[in-house]
Amino acid sequence: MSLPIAPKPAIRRFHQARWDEPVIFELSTPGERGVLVTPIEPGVRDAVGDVVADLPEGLARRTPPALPEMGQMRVLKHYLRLSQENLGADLNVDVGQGTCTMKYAPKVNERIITTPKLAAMHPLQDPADAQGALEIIWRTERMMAEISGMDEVSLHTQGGSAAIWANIAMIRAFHEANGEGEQRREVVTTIFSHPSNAAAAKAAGYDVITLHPDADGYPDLAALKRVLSSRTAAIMVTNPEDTGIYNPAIREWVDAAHGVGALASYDQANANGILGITRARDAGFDVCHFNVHKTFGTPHGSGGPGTGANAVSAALAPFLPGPRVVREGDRYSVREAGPLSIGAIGPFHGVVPNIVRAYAWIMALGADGLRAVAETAVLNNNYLMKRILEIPGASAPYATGRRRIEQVRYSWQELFEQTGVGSEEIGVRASDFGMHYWTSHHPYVVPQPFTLEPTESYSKAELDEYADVLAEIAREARETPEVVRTAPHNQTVHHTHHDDLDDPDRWAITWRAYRRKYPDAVGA
Amino acid sequence: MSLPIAPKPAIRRFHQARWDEPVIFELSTPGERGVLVTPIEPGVRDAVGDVVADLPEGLARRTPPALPEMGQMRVLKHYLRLSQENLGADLNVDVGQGTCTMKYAPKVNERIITTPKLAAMHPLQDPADAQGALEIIWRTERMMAEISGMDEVSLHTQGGSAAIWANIAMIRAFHEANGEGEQRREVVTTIFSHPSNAAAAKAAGYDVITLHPDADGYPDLAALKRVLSSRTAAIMVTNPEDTGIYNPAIREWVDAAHGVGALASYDQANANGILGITRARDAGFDVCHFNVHKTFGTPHGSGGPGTGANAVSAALAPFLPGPRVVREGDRYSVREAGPLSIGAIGPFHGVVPNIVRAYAWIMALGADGLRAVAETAVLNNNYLMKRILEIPGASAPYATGRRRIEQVRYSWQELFEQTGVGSEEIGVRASDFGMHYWTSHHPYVVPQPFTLEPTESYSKAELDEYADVLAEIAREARETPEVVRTAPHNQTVHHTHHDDLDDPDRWAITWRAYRRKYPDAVGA
Amino acid sequence: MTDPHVHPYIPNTAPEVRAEMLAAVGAASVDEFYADVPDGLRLGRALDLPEPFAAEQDLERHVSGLLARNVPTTERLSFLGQGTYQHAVPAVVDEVIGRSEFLTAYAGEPYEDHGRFQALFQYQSLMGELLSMDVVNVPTYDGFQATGTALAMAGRMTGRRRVLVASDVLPAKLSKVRDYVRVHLDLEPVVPVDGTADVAAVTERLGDDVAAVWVETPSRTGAIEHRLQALADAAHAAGAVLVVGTDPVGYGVLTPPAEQGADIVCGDIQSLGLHQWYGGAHAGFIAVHDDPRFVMEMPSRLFGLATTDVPGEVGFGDVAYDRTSFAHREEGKEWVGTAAALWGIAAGVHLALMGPQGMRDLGEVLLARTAYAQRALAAIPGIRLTDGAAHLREFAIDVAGAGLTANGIVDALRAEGIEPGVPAGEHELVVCVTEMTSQRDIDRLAAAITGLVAASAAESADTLDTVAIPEEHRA
Amino acid sequence: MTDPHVHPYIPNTAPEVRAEMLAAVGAASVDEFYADVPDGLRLGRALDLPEPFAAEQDLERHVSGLLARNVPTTERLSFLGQGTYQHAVPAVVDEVIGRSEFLTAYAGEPYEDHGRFQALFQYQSLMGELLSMDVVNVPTYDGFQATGTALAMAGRMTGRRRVLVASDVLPAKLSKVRDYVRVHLDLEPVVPVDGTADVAAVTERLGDDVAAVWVETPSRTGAIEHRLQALADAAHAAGAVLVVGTDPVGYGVLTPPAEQGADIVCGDIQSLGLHQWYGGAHAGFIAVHDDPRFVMEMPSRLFGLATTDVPGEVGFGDVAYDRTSFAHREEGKEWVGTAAALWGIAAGVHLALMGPQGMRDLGEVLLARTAYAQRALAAIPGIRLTDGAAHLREFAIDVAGAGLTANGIVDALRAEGIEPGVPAGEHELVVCVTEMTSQRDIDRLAAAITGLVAASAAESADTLDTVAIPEEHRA
Ligand SMILES: Cc1ncc(COP(=O)(O)O)c(C=O)c1O
Ligand SMILES: Cc1ncc(COP(=O)(O)O)c(C=O)c1O
Repeated sequence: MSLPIAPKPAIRRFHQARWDEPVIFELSTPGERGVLVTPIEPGVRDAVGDVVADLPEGLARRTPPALPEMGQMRVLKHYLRLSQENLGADLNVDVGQGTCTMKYAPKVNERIITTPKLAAMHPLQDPADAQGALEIIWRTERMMAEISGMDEVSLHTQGGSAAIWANIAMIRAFHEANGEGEQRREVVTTIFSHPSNAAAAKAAGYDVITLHPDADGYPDLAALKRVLSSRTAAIMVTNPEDTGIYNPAIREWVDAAHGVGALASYDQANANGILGITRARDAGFDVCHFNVHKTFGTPHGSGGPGTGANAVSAALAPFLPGPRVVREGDRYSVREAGPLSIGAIGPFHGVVPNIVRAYAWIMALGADGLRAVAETAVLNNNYLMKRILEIPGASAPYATGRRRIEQVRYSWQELFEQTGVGSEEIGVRASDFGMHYWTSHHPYVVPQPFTLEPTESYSKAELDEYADVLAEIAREARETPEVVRTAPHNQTVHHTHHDDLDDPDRWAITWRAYRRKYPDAVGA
Repeated sequence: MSLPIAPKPAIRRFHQARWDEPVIFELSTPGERGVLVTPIEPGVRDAVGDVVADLPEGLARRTPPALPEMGQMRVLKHYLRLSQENLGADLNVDVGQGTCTMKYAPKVNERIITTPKLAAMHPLQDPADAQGALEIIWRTERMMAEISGMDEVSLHTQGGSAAIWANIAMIRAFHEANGEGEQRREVVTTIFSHPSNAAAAKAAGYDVITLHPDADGYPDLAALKRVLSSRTAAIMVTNPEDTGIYNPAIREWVDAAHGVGALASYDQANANGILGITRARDAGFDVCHFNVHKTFGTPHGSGGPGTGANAVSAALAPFLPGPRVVREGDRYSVREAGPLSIGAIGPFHGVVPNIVRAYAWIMALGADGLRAVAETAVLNNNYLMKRILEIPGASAPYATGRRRIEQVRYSWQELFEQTGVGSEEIGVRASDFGMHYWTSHHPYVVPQPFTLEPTESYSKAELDEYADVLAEIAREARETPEVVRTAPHNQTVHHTHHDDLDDPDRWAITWRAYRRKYPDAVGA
Repeated sequence: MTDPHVHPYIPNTAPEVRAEMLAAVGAASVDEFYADVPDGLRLGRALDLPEPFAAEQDLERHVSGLLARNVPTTERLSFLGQGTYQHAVPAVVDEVIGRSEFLTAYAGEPYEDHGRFQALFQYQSLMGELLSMDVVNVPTYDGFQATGTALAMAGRMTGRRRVLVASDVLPAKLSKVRDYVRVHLDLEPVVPVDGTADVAAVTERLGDDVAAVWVETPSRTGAIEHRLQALADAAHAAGAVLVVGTDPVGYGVLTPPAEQGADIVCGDIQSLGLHQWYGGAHAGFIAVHDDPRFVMEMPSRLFGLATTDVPGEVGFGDVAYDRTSFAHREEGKEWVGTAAALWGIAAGVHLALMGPQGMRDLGEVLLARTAYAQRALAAIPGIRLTDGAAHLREFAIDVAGAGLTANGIVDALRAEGIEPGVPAGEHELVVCVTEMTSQRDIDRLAAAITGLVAASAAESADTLDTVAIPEEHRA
Repeated sequence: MTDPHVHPYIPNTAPEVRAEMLAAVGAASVDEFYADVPDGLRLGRALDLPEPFAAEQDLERHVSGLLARNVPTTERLSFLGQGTYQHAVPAVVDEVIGRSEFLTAYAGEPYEDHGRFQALFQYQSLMGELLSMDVVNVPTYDGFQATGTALAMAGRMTGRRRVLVASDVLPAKLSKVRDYVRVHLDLEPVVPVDGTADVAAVTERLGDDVAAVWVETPSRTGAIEHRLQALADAAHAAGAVLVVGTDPVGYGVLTPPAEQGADIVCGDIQSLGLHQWYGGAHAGFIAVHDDPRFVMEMPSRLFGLATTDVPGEVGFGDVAYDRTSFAHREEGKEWVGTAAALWGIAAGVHLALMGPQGMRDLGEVLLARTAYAQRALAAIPGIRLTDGAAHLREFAIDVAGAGLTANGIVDALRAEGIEPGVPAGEHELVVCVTEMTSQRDIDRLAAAITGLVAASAAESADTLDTVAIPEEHRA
């Protein structure tokens, strides 16, 4: 064959890197060192003697920990190989993780934070030495306040679910401060709100009431009114819900809650579709949070650290976690939590590198840019929905014929009925094309669900590629279902057997447990 | 199947990442932007008007360059995908690039240089503002002087071949300064010295005489003496040669050259095996160079920038390139090249980030560490040689039964005679196992050659893995030669047709040339 | 977006594409997509935000300019600890967690995210070796959360409410833990003696309503608990769970709590390869024995080994996923979500680099420098150590005898570029040393405080002069 | 290595492995491997090097401590150019070239190093678009080398010796090029007029012994050559090659030399996405038309497109490898070796990010700021521009009329944290502005120089006072 190069086929011929690396313990060689520790100075040694021998009885470790012994390059190589065996948003068309799709985390923000001026700051340093950090925290809080419409903001939490916990913790403290702590024992949420709302409320001691949508998939106001009472502490809802449907009666929901003396808490973890369009305050909410790692472009770090921005009305402000950054003139300082505060929700000021990234992200976009984010996210979502609904066997239950905001919960029910190939199998097969794919939280209210959320970050060509891949898999499900069922084929590893993972006698959560449970295993 | 996990097979089941990315121009979408340029201030625009319209006739570009238009994340994604389709020393057991094998380039050195304190330095800044950079250059020169035994060092060149050019340029200047420029028109080298010695000498205007080794593969002193004369400008030799054989008569070679008034230039690009053992000065050389990117742990950057360290005797010092860093008391300053200097060999002080990396590398090891580098490199090499020679069909021509220094040029001649599978095919197949493999410089004096150089960086287990892979391919050559011949199978791309590359009518060195030559090609 | 606003982060702001997409979905404008958002809820104006910096170079100059106002510990001499520690971070750690593939990944499956699963399984396993425990979670947010959850687990397992807090705990940690568990558990402090737990008092307070004994080692002031086994025995005798909050940094030399009867070991991994980040790099571990009663109470994800269709391939998956709120909403254990996986990967790389010898050397240098600093400061007239326990990394000094206050020392030494420690009372200063603190650094601190003490002595002598001796009696 | 010395960079220093390997090869000690190194050549002592820092934290502190003595352009106001330029480097560029896979790769085959081949083919192609040329090399060391080689190519192609140097060239570049080609070529300067080439004089000197006309645009002082086509026509009429040395940064707005008759275009790509690195980040490009007479004279590697066994797969390989010294030692063209590939990858990423609009915007902002700076400085009494040509990024001022010297200005302004430019003669100062230099920056420079001029005027008035007026005549 000679030039020119033939056209590429419609679908990318992907294969993920496969290094077949063993578990790191199998790479150990006695005596190798990965990094050396600074030596104890002779002067110190002379002064203190053998500190290990001098430890109180029983405190000196007898057998060294069985960590691997490896040269530095081998450790590096092992982890670089593993990294190639991982998709990040930077590598794939990462629209298949809705409700948690990753947008672009700009590289310039990585460069900005990579400086001792941030990484080598101790949180208890003289505030005079931390004016840059404090000012950025303060400014970011103020910008989040404007974006949410709320009065005060805390950036302390390290994830969306932690922020939801902070929401319910503040609500609990509020009712207690009002003497209604004992009385208000219920929290109302909806089945298409993120499960952490239900779970955090339960962890905070509340009984959880979960509402299902009306026939059209809209949150059911009448159902809400039926369950609200003087026992209600709060409603905790996501909007748009996981279906991508915006609750047009959200103001009425909030009013109804307020009507019984309950508070209204808004999980707007993912506010991509509504930035600059509508705000928590506009619907009357008392408290809300953003996932900074979803809405404000900080990277997701393989599952954290994230950052939650808790925004509250003035009435709730005294309950925010501490310490707080305060501005006096053009100086910034730190104030301990006040008497009503729920106290520390974590160490110090939250995930500071993320706060700086988020600050930079907002400052790269401004008001117009944020609005462009929202408009493009919904445009992308509705475009992708059109492409998906063209695939025979795919549907978008509820709110038929209506637009969605930033994501859609789809269903392969029809395809499943026709072929027996289900959504989870399709998801595994999608990895063969270099794509992530996620079904839904449990329970699967939408049958054979999948949830796509394009955000603003992916180009039309990429959305088309994603849709093409799903169309191809749907075709395979009809024509060559075995290919789907036995997937993956082009992946780092092959079909994995998960039956050991639920059996306490057989699971292996660490290498040492594995070696103990399977003494005859090779390498063990 | 359930736990435990079965033993891994002897050979890693590798597959390189395959993203099937098009050429970047095919990813263009009109209107997308990758990065924005800072705007012209209104005040500037008011003052200067339309600068483009005001350009002299014909100077304003009429049609914009047909660069792709892409969002930032898509550019990033494209290049990250390409990066996964590349092996670096950090990823593979990179012992198959002898004579140019890559050792470990420590990550801490990347962290050290990644600071505006180095990256944002302009070379013409006030030397008072550049004391750190100047001191590191000065110290590195001094350390290289000690390591080579020579008197003065320049770190200006950006590669080993550039350093060889600097060597011959200095030699030429030296003879000219002595009035012998016209007379000395010949340079002598050996066939197992790096080809850049011959090529640079030719480029400098010399006739090149290339000597072959004696029957045992040792450099042939008698042959040298036969060609030396008053026309000889220099001998330019590598030692140990590409075969890994150290010339035991190297002192006699140098003396013989000196005997006819010629200079002796030592290509010790790769001094891995002899650091702290023996030095250029000890054998009487006038000039030598190190490849800092081979011997001193700087990364190879996909083919540069490297750094050459040219080290010379006092007699040659006046000919070193300029400018020079000089120390006065504890201050460092810059002195322009003197009258005998060959002048600038490149801009300013050379590849400064590499100089800092090399400084850090030496300072991490010290004299004992450098000696450990050498001893371990030769131990690794002789160990690997043992493993390779156990493979039926492999041999190490010359110096039979003797040890080698840091590398060996092997031969598959026997295997080739038995199977018809040659070294280049084996090299392609090696990539299926995640390994680089290099044959030899041309001409192939050793038939069906391959050259391995383990350096000090790879563990015994890794050397074993490399040997196991070659043994496996040798087995395949006998048992399933088609597998080798049609390789690669587990690679980013498949067997590639290189016939267009030598035909001016068909080659395509840029995308625009491709589109012009193949107007019907898709994407073109 | 009234005006076309093409932004590098938002490819489909390119006008042609935008128009094409609108046409494809049959929408006249983006506004149609917001049909469900009532007019009354629309903001109806632009957000009031600062002017942005669209050009990367301008953005960088702005934010870096703000950060340039920070003066980090690399430019100060810092003895600050109390939750965040200045340890050496090997460059390889940063390299690995800076890889796009790890940094920007989220929640893929064990196929396309095999690397993440393996890296986190290895983190669990490496921590398991360090702690001598068979089960370690994918990290939760921080050591505060880990401790709150560990106690909540004990509460659920025992169905009891009382928790005996046997050690001195960081106030912020106590605040978080208390608020976290207060619906389910009551925390009762049992005042320590000479820095460590009062075993007798704890034993006395134990009863069949005690869910857990909570020990912190090192304690708030760095004291190492040396009677864990006795505490464990007492707790177990009462049917209570021994929860040990700890910093894993010392277990290259120290006996891990699991070998002295701990049931749940928890804490923070910031010391294992994470920079200080102004307190912004914490992650919590919870370790238990391989006992399903404990494991099934853990809310975090747990990655486990699995086989695949291909012999010898190492596969992974979620262990006992049904525990989680992902699977069962409020019926799961607490909740799970985005936590601190990247820091877990970092800690794993760090432990792999350190190896047994590195962790041993580190532990030893920490013990030695701590002891050295204790001696150096206690040698200053009027300054004494607050307890006689063995200490790791932190210890408290009482400066009352020198006529100084903790805040006074801090204020005075900050002027010299030294952060001498964290005040924990009028006269108590908690001083922290790590492997980054050299002998010279400690000597400098001691000299600076000695100078203060001398100055204060001189001053009080003066004061004595002027105050105690009436004018008429003076020479 | 008399003592066991286990180093993290050298795994097989681990004593057990070392012993095992020695045993495997049947050697009693490492010394056996050096049998061929005569005793007389053995160093026989340890190298005399400074004490190393084996612990990474100590190494980092040491080297970073040295670097901390640098005061970079981010902390100064810099108008320095003359070969190295302060341009914005998008973070994505650094991310890509920082990837281990690219950073540590060397010379793999088009299979396992497919990514490198594609990235460099794309670099060639992107440069080709910018320059309107069909062939671009994998970068050589720097613009100096590229120019030397370009002229050498012209010499080989024409078999002639004379080269007319029609522009003002940086002295260091001239030094390198002259030494590089002097065996084969003689460089003859033809003095420019008002900043650009004297076309008439060049034409007059042309003859059938002229191998090449060498034009630099922008010139040493940033002047843009505006009669390239006339020079090309004249050169071609004489059978000579037109070699244009240039900085590609302006070709978003400027007509590329290839469209005005250039045969070989060459220069440096430091301006395309590389940091300044104290002058340590240069790479040279050589571009020609797709004419084998030219292509076959190029010494560098050239990557070309190729098909594979699989339709639609994009393959790569070396074009005309037989040209190279790798293939034919001294019979190849000059030589090839490790050059500057990584910087080429960087420049490719940079051009892809910039796109046509970015390069246009950049060119425009450079022209505008240059013009603004010219006006601002020329408006200062006694200061004038040295020529009337259009300038890109750099221009020279003559400060004689203000009674100042170039060095005097530099010394005075450095004290204020300003690097005002590079002296190029007693009274000539070459000033450089880029997109990193804001209007405010330029105004600050102008104000500072205005201040100097005023001071000097005042001083010379003073001097006039003190010198011209004899003591006895003064009031
Ligand atoms: C709507 C919503 N709420 C809450 C969460 C939980 O956030 P996190 O994963 O940060 O805990 C998510 C993301 O998963 C979400 O999409
Ligand atoms: C012995 C020897 N000399 C010279 C060179 C050329 O060095 P470079 O590739 O840096 O030009 C090499 C490496 O290829 C080499 O091994």
